[in-house]
Amino acid sequence: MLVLNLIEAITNALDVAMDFDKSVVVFGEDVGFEGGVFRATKGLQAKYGEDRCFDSILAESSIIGSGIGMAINGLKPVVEMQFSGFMFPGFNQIVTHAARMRNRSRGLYTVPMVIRMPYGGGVRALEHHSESLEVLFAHTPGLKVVIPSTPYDAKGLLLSAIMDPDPVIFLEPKRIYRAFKQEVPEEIYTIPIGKAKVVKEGMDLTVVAWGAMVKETQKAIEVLEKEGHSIELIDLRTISPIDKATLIQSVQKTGRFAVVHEAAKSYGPGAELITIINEGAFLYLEAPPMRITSVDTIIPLPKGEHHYSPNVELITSELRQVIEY
Amino acid sequence: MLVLNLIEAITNALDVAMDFDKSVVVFGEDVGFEGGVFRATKGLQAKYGEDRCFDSILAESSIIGSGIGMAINGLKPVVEMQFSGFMFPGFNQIVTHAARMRNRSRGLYTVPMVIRMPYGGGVRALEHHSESLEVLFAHTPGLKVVIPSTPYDAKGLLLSAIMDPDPVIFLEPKRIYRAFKQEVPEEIYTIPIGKAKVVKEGMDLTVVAWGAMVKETQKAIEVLEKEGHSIELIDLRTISPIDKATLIQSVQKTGRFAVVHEAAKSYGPGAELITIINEGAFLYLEAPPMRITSVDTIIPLPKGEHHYSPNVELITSELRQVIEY
Amino acid sequence: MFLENANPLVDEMIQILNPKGEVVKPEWMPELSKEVLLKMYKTMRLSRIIDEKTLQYQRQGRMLTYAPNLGQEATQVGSAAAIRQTDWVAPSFRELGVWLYKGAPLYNIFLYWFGNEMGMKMSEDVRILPISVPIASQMQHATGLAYASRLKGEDDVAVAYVGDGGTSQGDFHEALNFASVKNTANVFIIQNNQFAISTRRAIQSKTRTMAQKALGYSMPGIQVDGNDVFAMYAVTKEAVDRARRGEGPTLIEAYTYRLGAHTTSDDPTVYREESEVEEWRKKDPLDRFRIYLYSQGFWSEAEEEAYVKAQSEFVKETFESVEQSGMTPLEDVFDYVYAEKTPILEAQYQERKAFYAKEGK
Amino acid sequence: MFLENANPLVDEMIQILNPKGEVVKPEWMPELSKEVLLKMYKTMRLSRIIDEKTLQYQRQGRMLTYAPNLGQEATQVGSAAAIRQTDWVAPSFRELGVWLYKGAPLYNIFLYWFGNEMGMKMSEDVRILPISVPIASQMQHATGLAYASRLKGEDDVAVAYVGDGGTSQGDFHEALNFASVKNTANVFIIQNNQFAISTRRAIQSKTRTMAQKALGYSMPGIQVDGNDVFAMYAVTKEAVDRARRGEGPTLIEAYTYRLGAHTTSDDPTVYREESEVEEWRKKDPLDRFRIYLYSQGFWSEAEEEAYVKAQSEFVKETFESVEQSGMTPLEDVFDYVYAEKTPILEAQYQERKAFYAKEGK
Ligand SMILES: Cc1ncc(C[n+]2csc(CCOP(=O)(O)OP(=O)(O)O)c2C)c(N)n1
Ligand SMILES: Cc1ncc(C[n+]2csc(CCOP(=O)(O)OP(=O)(O)O)c2C)c(N)n1
Ligand SMILES: [Mg+2]
Ligand SMILES: [Mg+2]
Repeated sequence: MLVLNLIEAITNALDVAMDFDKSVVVFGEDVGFEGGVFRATKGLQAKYGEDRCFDSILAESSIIGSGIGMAINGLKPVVEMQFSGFMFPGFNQIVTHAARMRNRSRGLYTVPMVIRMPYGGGVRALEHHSESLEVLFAHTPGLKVVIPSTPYDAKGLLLSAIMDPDPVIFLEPKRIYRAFKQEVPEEIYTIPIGKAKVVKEGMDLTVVAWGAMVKETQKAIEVLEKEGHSIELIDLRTISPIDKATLIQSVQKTGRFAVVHEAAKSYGPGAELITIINEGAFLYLEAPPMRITSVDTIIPLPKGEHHYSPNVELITSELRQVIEY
Repeated sequence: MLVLNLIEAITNALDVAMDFDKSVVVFGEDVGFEGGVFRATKGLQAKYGEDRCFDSILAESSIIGSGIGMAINGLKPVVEMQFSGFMFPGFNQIVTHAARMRNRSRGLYTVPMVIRMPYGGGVRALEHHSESLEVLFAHTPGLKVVIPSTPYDAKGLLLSAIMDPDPVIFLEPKRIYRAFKQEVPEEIYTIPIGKAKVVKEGMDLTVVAWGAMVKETQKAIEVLEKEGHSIELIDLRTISPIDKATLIQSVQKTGRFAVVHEAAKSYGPGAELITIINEGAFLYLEAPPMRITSVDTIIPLPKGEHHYSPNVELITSELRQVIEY
Repeated sequence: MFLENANPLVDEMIQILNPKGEVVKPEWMPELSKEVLLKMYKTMRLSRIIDEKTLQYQRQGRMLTYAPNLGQEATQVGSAAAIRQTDWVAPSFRELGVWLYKGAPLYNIFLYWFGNEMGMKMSEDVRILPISVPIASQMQHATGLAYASRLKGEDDVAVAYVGDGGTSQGDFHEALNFASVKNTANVFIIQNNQFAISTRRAIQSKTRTMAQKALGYSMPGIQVDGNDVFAMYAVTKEAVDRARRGEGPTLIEAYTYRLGAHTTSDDPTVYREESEVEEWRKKDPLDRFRIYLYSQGFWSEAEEEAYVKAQSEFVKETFESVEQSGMTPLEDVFDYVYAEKTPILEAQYQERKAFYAKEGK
Repeated sequence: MFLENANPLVDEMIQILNPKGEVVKPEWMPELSKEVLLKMYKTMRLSRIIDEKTLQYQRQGRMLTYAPNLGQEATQVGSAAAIRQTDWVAPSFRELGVWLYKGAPLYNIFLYWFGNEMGMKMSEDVRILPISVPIASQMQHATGLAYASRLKGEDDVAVAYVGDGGTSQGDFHEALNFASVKNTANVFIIQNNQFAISTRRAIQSKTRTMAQKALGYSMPGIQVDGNDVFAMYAVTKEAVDRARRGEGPTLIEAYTYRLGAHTTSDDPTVYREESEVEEWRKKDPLDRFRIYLYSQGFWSEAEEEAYVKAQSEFVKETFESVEQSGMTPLEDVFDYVYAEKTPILEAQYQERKAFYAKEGK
């Protein structure tokens, strides 16, 4: 067993994947020689050579677009967007090609490719370094969207993503890249895409979160459980396709639902989950489902960032309202 | 009074705006000499000159990006994306700049710009010509998103958009560009952005639609009203910011809610509306709110397109379920 | 021969066969067997027949949108003949000649334009990516295709086609730069047909040639008479061989003209004079090739007549069978979004199916 | 003088003042008053002090991310001095010298890097767009700024800065093409500081110069010693004047070196040798300018010392007052998304406010 933090678990997943499968190639801005600005690809160029791990030109559309060509021609590209806020120049390639090549060619050509992006706030960064854009991908048919919240899950999910026959958007909560360590097996293992994880069971309320919000939500739940409430926490892990069954079963048991996310509120991911609950467990609902989210503003620079996304106090206060409704 | 179809109403709005305000400039691919592939800008170059109405280079990022510069420097660009499915190369400029310049400069520089795009399906077109991408814009703080469903509204809303101090995404339901004519005043008038329209009142069910779905929904409602049901139809008109008040009031009256849209279902616009109803009228709900939408597939080419988006029969059948719940 | 010292800032465009069907540069004339010459000519002729027929079907209301290639046959077939069967092609949407030459069944091509994705599913051996509508985006795929070939130890070249309009897109720039930096086995062919829908070539770029854009990537760039099938063949062949030897990418500008409409939904009379089109008809790529073949005794009027007749019949029959092919079944819409339907897609599929059943459809 | 016959494929880069502080091309020496020369020098010197101080603050944990300009002062100030106050600048994020020269208050600049958007709100007269982080995207804005100026009958020029890394983006290509086609009054300045974070210049492009990319747009392109403030001034001046006269855009490559880290969060020792940096320190733009000024009797060691002392104090005080500026108030987060808060934003604002009130914050 290794003991790794989340970013180390990702490096390790890339390492074992490159070792196991010669068709895996890894590239992106600063990904080669220096090993990426977060060091996710550290050591890979030295170990696997410049052909399989390299610095791309500074052009996201080229990174994704050339990756699509490689994937069609037998490679498994795992590319990095330096920050998710910089994926926009490559968005055309993601939506109009990566997501559609299989359908367009009726299965003749496919794009087994992973697009890794650090995402989310909380790191006191410059503009465009804190985006939570999961909806843009999750609303696009043809893509899968995965977000791990622990080192163990990060490795298992990334390996699943690499083995997946379709393009996977792999969003990494950079705020918790180095937040904590966990035992992680040395060898290859996978965690299925499309399966949520019940982090803890509970009877009075179902709360769904993912990425960095899982830990915040856990802390809020601890406060509330001390007050005598029993709360079920689900780590969604896969944003698309959603594990409907797990969510609905949970709400059928608890009768109450809340979702916590960093993305903007309006037309955000929480709306989809609440709608799914409406569709699958309406008669079980004892209180209006609630979303605890960032506000619909531009993500503030560091001196204002604390106003933006949910923190433990806000989550606690809001969850209490659902429980006490 | 003029009697115009929707596309003519748009041409007319552009004409009166250019006539009234010398700072309005209109450009995009094929927009100048030929007047656009849908002829939305027909005659404007001849009337206002090549400087104010011109063919852009074939580059959406340039169209939006240069438009941003023009807007900052005192012009009011009204640019065209030939089809909404081709806006992706310009999406970076929309999200990272148009939507943010005001906030980034704390009001020093602003982007009063309109980005017009024909959107939606039903015209038996090639790939990428039928997209409904309203969520991608509506989930982006800093943008307004408007969709007219009648010639009268098209002119009034477009003029509002042109006068708006912020960037407006103006999505035109191309399927009904020439579907019907309506009386349209010759002069300048505006319809406020952010206000939904109650197309017809009713007591048993609230249905929200926009764009080309309004007419389809109307037809479904006619069928159901003949069966004795009383249905309220709301044309949302502005996708962002949403007119929450009108929606909630209506559902507080009817107790039932459905939304009809062309966009893909998962993480689609319907989810936001249903969530708003949950937040504002939960206790009034007598049935689970329903969304009647396209499926989560790639939009099929013409021979399969009928499987994709809601039609009158499907809407009728689904609405009946909400009523009879 | 052409590429080493090419200077697209000043060079005349490469021409071997002039509009009268005369070989004006015998020293450049590629060595092509009669068999290959006839395959090239027949493909061009077939392409022309298809374009004429589809126009007719369109007028009869039997056709959806279709992008004719009229006038660009030499650009397409001349270049296609210079690439190996295992070489990759990343096309735009106006490359009928390339598809046909590389062995795509006409049935599939028609099926696609008829609005059925199944048309793009053909033998892997054709090695052409599906039609790519987002302008210039396919060029990026070509770089990745070539990169992968090299990594796998294969010497396949990847050829991308793009229009004159497409040169304005950022993807054009990025793909050329990637290929240059990574020295990938790519050939980029600009079909400069003078128009992007209604927008003239001069509006896309102020440069003398489109080929000179290669200078921004230290890559050979060359302008070729795109209506001259031999020039297109010879230059593409040199570029492809060069790429295959690992000597890097090339940018070729094929100078040609779109004689037809942009697509069947376009009316070119709105933006250009018939007289301009007339001038270009005199440079028809097909006419000059046929004159040459006649002059060599490789082809005769009788053969021409018989071929046109037979192929017209073939095109007609193929189109009619596509017309009979019916609508896309519901499952096709759901089956290819992912390798396996997600539970949500499965549920949506079942819902639609149940709805059809209820409605008796 | 420089631009008409410039050939970036072969020309040596333009240099007037060599690293020893000698004027090697007196015939090119721009005529600049002592006053202007001193303004230029002082701005460069101040920029250097700021970079040194911020490094210190960063080590003390008092600074967030900041992008130092160390080594690039001549590129920035030389070009900025050549543009008129009413001319527009579309910057990237590493143009401190330009901001200072055009009159941006240091307080604002610090406030911005300190994580408060309010820093970017300054007098309109500065005429610099806010810092633009998405690489190369700002170049597109410059084209629109210039287009609008002309339409309004104004003769302001718009200058855009971009990095060597930025030349790889599609936006770089599109902006140059727009400017070329529309003949807008633009000057594009590539700050080629040899790195895009850890990625070397050679990885971005195989071309001999970055300036030669201009050939793809039939626009003058020229490589300049970016550590030579006079060369930067003279070439930029010619380009700006030319643009102002309506003769079109220019691409300038300033050949320089980033002596410092990419940003305060970057550790350049991971990807480059100290010896390489040492070599470039010998070409320091500030040293050679100072030697020149001394030699002309325009500036003395005593003046230097006094200036550095006073400005160090000024920088310190300014930074400390920024440190006192506190957090961004809640309303600022909501007030600038739109001209007027939407009802949804108003409600969200009230909710957050109520929450703070409840929590006693
Ligand atoms: C990104 C994008 N923008 C716009 C369009 C719409 N469109 C289709 S073809 C075309 C013109 C293409 O011109 P060119 O590249 O010269 O190719 P040609 O049609 O002449 O073969 C345009 C603008 C598109 N397909 N993709
Ligand atoms: C679209 C985009 N992709 C990635 C980044 C992350 N990033 C910030 S600076 C930088 C390198 C820029 O290099 P260069 O253009 O040479 O400018 P320099 O930093 O040298 O001034 C990168 C990749 C970004 N800001 N924007
Ligand atoms: Mg063309
Ligand atoms: Mg650089």
